[in-house]
Amino acid sequence: MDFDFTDEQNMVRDGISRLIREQYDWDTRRGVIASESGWRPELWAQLAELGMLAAPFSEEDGGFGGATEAMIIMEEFGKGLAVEPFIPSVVCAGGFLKHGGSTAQREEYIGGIISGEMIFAFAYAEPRGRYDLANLETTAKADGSNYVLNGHKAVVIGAPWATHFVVTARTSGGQTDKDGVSVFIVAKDAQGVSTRDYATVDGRRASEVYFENVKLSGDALIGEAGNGLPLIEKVVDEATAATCAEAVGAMKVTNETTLDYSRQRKQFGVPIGSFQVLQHRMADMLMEYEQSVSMCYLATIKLDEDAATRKKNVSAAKVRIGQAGRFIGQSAIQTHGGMGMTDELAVGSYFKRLSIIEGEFGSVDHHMRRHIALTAA
Amino acid sequence: MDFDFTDEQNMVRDGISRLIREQYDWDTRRGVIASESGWRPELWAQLAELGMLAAPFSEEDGGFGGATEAMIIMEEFGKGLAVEPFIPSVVCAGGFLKHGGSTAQREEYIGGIISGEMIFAFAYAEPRGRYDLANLETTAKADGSNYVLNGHKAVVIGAPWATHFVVTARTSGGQTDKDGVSVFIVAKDAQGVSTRDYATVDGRRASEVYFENVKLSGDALIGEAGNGLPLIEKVVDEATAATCAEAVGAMKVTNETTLDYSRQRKQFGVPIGSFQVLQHRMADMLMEYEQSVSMCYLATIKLDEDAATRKKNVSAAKVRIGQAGRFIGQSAIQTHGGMGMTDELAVGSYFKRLSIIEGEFGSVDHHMRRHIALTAA
Amino acid sequence: MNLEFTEEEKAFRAEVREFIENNYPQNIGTRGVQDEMSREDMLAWHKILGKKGWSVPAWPKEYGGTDWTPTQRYIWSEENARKNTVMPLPFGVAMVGPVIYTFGNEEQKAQHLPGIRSGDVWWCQGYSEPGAGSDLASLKTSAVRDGDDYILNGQKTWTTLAQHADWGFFLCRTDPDAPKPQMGISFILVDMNTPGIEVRPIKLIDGGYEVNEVWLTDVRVPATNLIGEENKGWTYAKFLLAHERSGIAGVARSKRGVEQLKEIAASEMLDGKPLIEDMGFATKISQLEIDLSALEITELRTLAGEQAGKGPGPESSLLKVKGTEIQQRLTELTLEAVGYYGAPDFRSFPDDGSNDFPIGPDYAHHAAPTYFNMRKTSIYGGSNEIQRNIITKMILGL
Amino acid sequence: MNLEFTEEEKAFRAEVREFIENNYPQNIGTRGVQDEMSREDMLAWHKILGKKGWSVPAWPKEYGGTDWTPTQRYIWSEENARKNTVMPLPFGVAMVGPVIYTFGNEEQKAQHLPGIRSGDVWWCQGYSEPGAGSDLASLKTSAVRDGDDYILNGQKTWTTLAQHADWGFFLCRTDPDAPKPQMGISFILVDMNTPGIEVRPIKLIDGGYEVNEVWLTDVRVPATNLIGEENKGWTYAKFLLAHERSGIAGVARSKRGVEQLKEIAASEMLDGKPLIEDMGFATKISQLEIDLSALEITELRTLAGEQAGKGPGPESSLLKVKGTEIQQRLTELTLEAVGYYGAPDFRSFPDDGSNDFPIGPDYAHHAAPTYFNMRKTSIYGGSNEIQRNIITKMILGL
Repeated sequence: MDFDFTDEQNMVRDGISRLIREQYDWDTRRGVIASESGWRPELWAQLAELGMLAAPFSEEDGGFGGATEAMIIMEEFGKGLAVEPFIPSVVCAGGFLKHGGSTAQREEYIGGIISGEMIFAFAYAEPRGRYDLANLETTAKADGSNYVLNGHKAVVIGAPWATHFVVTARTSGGQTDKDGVSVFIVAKDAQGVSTRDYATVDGRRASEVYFENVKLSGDALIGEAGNGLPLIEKVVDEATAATCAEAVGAMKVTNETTLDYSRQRKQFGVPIGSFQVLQHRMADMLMEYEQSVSMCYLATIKLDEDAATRKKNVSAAKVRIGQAGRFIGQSAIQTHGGMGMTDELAVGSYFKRLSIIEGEFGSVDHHMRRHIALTAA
Repeated sequence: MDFDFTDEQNMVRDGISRLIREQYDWDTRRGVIASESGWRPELWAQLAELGMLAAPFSEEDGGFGGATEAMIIMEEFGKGLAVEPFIPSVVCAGGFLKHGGSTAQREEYIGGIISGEMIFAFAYAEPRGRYDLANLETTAKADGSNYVLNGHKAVVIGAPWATHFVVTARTSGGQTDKDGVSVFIVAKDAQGVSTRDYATVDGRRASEVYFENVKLSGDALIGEAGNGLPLIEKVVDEATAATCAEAVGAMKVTNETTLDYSRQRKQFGVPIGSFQVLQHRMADMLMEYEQSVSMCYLATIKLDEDAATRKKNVSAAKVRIGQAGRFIGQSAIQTHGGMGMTDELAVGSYFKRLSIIEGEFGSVDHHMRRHIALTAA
Repeated sequence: MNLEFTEEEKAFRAEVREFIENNYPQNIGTRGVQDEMSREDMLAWHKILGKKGWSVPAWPKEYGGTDWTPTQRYIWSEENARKNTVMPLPFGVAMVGPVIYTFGNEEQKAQHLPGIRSGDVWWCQGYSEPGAGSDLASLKTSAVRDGDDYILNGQKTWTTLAQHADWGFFLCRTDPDAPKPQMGISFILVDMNTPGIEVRPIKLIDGGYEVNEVWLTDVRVPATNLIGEENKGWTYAKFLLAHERSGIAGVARSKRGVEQLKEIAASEMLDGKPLIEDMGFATKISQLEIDLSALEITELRTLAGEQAGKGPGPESSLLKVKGTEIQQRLTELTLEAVGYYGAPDFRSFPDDGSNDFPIGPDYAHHAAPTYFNMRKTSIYGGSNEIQRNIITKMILGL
Repeated sequence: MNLEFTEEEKAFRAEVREFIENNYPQNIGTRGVQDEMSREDMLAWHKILGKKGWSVPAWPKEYGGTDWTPTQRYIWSEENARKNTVMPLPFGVAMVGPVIYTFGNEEQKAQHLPGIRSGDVWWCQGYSEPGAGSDLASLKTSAVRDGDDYILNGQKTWTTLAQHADWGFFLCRTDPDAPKPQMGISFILVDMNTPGIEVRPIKLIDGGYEVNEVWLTDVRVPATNLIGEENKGWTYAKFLLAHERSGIAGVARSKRGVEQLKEIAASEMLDGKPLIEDMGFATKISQLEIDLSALEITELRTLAGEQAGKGPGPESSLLKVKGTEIQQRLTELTLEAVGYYGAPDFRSFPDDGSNDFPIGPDYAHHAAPTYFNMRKTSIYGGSNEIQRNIITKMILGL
């Protein structure tokens, strides 16, 4: 039993940390998210160059790590609120290819992901599906050995920057059946794909993605037709754990910022940090953070165990981190007072990102229900 | 719209308040609850003499008031943690007679309740029934115009002091049917009635009550056979509102005690009340109290409206007051520190009473469920 | 003890309901994100009420008030909340107005009260300064007497909607040597078109520009704009803060908010059933309704006490704290209810004239910005920490 | 990073599990309400462990410790919690023992350590005084040197289970003129049979007598009972307090507690189904399990850091605060689960030898007293407010 990282993992952390510190400071980020494109393709290229986009892949796929590396990278992303699509492209699409891709698919796509030339977005949520991964109105109808894809995917994060999508669709069964779900790779420039792009309130970019009679060859199918749900659940759990790590990174900086502010900011002639009520709130923020770190580790460590253990621990982490993120974000704003409400200070952006993370890959309530289902006597 | 009390109501409050202040001080109460009998029959006689046991009855029944008077009296009971059975005898049994009793029954029993010569306990809860008033294993089988009563009633408050019981029993239908529930008056000395008496953790007395082939005449039935549930619900709502008032009285004293203690008790050379964290907790205690007063008023005012309105507001009050009572009780102990843990100070007894009130006539969860059922769109 | 409204009060409710029904302008919609509304839209209802004589109900009759009882004023706010009307902003009606008719001279009353009543003049509040926050008395903006004028220099901040303002009321330091920070402050009315005033909008975390910095550089203001006595401004400011808190519980608006939340939760689906039927979410809504019930009765008790002439206790702080907690909770639950569609930023939606492909339901668009924006409510108007300090001071007396 | 136990650790777990299975005395039951257990029952397991050499695992090997790693000690506490054993009380094993072997002289070690190990000598802690509470350094009990003795006078309180104690360790003021309250305090061992000591049990709100007042009147104690240097007692006391907090999270016991709660919630019925199937109650249990998971990993991280030689940070305060919150929450939910049968006071049950008519299920009898009793956990050992002060001091550094 240990919580140490390998030398290689520490190098990953140092590399990302330096990159974000040096090239992704607060003003830079503000400029980036206000820019036309909304992200930093050149940073993505640097990440690729440093090998970071290969980190969660096994050696045979051209990488050198796994979930722990993804955790480390996303924790650093969270500290800098980097908006680049590591989770959609590397964790999600990479995860589908790792766990479900054929040799041909892995050869065709993993290299592109690692080199940064291909960027994937993960089109799974639907306007009326909430957090139910099997509740799909998007259909892929078999047409010989090919498929025809129709549907509308909601709030596809990173879609404006993507070259490809991983798309979940129903190949058989009723709208919420567990069976009949399949996973496809779709090129963004395929005939019949259209998007409406927008920014998100936490500084990222996303799209509504529409598929209208998009023709897919049988090669586009990842894994087994109609049996995609277990694979989707596994990948989404990995993405959820990575999102937890991002939250943990964001909480760390939020707490530090709040401590700093409360030391410097004076009211009634003394630093506001000398008021006991604010002190205890900051002690609570620290405790929430430490519990979140623990749950993030736990979820990451359990990702490769059996599905029930994995789901239980990922849901436990998402519940706890969702609650902690809300408490920390709100407390940070409150402690910053009026200044916390302005776009000028970084703390507001951390609060906003934590607020949106709370609902990503399932809300606290969603994961609580899943936890209950898995632990009821 | 007003929240004023009539002159007569103010006189009731003054009378009870003086009686409890003068004759029910802390040391007296401690002696009373440790005594063989566990209560003060002589106080009961005084209450009767002052007309207080008549307060919730209408003039035609020999009284002069209603639910507001019961609220006032129980609020004062709560301030002194008086253990005497006002709710079981006057509010519950009185309520059944008022709302469901025949002229003969009212004549036979209400005078006895008002004079204090008859004391009722309300035997409704059962070992496996939780808070469901219709979940009854106790049966009353019709035998011509008579009934034969069998069953076991749980935690019957005030039973050791009672001369009579009001008993709920099933006269037809399945164990949890809404129909088939009936209400009876049973003399404690009737053949086949036995009890196991004990104290409760909050200083009262109660019994497990067993009925073994107890023969009841048709006159023992209150209201209509098999249609007793609406009457029971109404009376239990009145008792719940009165219990809310008791809680409000107990909270008031708990808060005052805590404020006093925090002014006097010094640590690190200053009164502990000068620590901001304790100050804000006491501000929260005040706010919880004020919200509880409001909900107690609201529930009491709505008791005579239609059943849905009455239930919704009584449940809302019990939820809010249950939550407030827990917060106030726990906060008071915490603020008192080690001294709060001792039987020596009164605050522990207030905390214990508030803890038990939380589950009386339905827990927070129970009333939340009822509130949801009544307000769902 | 009763909660019934009298026949007169019921008739009054019917009257105002009918008036709102018949006169509320259809085209201005409802108050959404303030900086997205035009000045005209924000003033439209105010002007109509001004003509009707209902724009300043709480004022004394002689200054154009209505003589309504507190209960009537409560009914009035309930009926407006029902229709989600854009009510007159408080800066003139509830803040500087009462200061002017209480402490101002006849000329000031004649000059300013009519414009406040009619809605023709937009007021803003120059109180807060950078770095002061809850410690209002530490303000630094100076007003130096120069002949018949004051020369104002300094910086104000959090000045709500000053971008539209015609006039502002400013707290300025007129005696820098006063022994206590509360002394030596004066209350001065300022024409916002005076040279030397620069209004710089502040971008808030919801993406909007609701508040401003106001920079004052050698702003020359006639000394006749001083309210009351020089160096007594703190007295008037405290008077105003007490006025500001009335109605801050926002019960009527929150009731409307709960209804809207329930509508959303009835539309959103979870496992094939409306979200509102999920016991977890239903419990949160019930808790909110119960808390709001408690707050409503507490406000009514406070109103009744006021009507009976009882002085204010810690109730106003309680109403502020609990009222804002409920308002914030409402926005939390709304954001939870809308799920993934809480994330899209409506300010960035493609302006391609296409309504065929909506980006989530309309009710989702403001969920996140409103959640973000409403964090302010526990900060402004005396932060909730300050309110708890006030309560403790009253009940503990240490 | 991994949570796997090594093969050695797994073997160790098997060994201790088997030992407990084979050696834990059947007749003493489980730790319920402490003052209802006999001295013999409370010491039984301690004595068995003493013979096995496992009674003081955390001590250095030379004093009879086991040389177990922190992970092994964690496994040890987990296995004991599984069987709900009555573990050795901390006063000798975890408190005065480490003080004696760290600061005591050879005679003191020889005299006291064997009895602590074997469980033959029962120790109590004379720290707190009436009116001092969390402000421990303000203590007044005096020890005045008189020839080869100290004469002790004063009053201690909250002395846990002193009614059974053979020896006590007392903090006494030896220099009343010391410039700071922390100075001038000495750490003295006292034979509880010395004339002048009176132990008066304090009745607590749960109805039991777990703690005592200890009155000291001209108690003559040999000066050789002084630990370390005179007037340096505060140093030893602080050392002890740091030791006291280890294991205070109580994770293993709380895990067992959650299992018991789930058993109760599976027995209790709500609307014809087990209470545990109610989404509301199930949510509370899941929340508790999740919080306990987080606490467990945080404790394991702390252990791992300790094993790697990292100094203690705010973790020990965190473990105390969160551990006690969970312990208290467990008792709240248990009381909720048992419904009406939380009210009967088991101490008053008629002693009529009748088991035919039980007063509710057995598991309900201790629900309320345990709930009441456990309120102490956020008060003692440095109240949770004090712990938050400590955390802030560390992270804020103001």
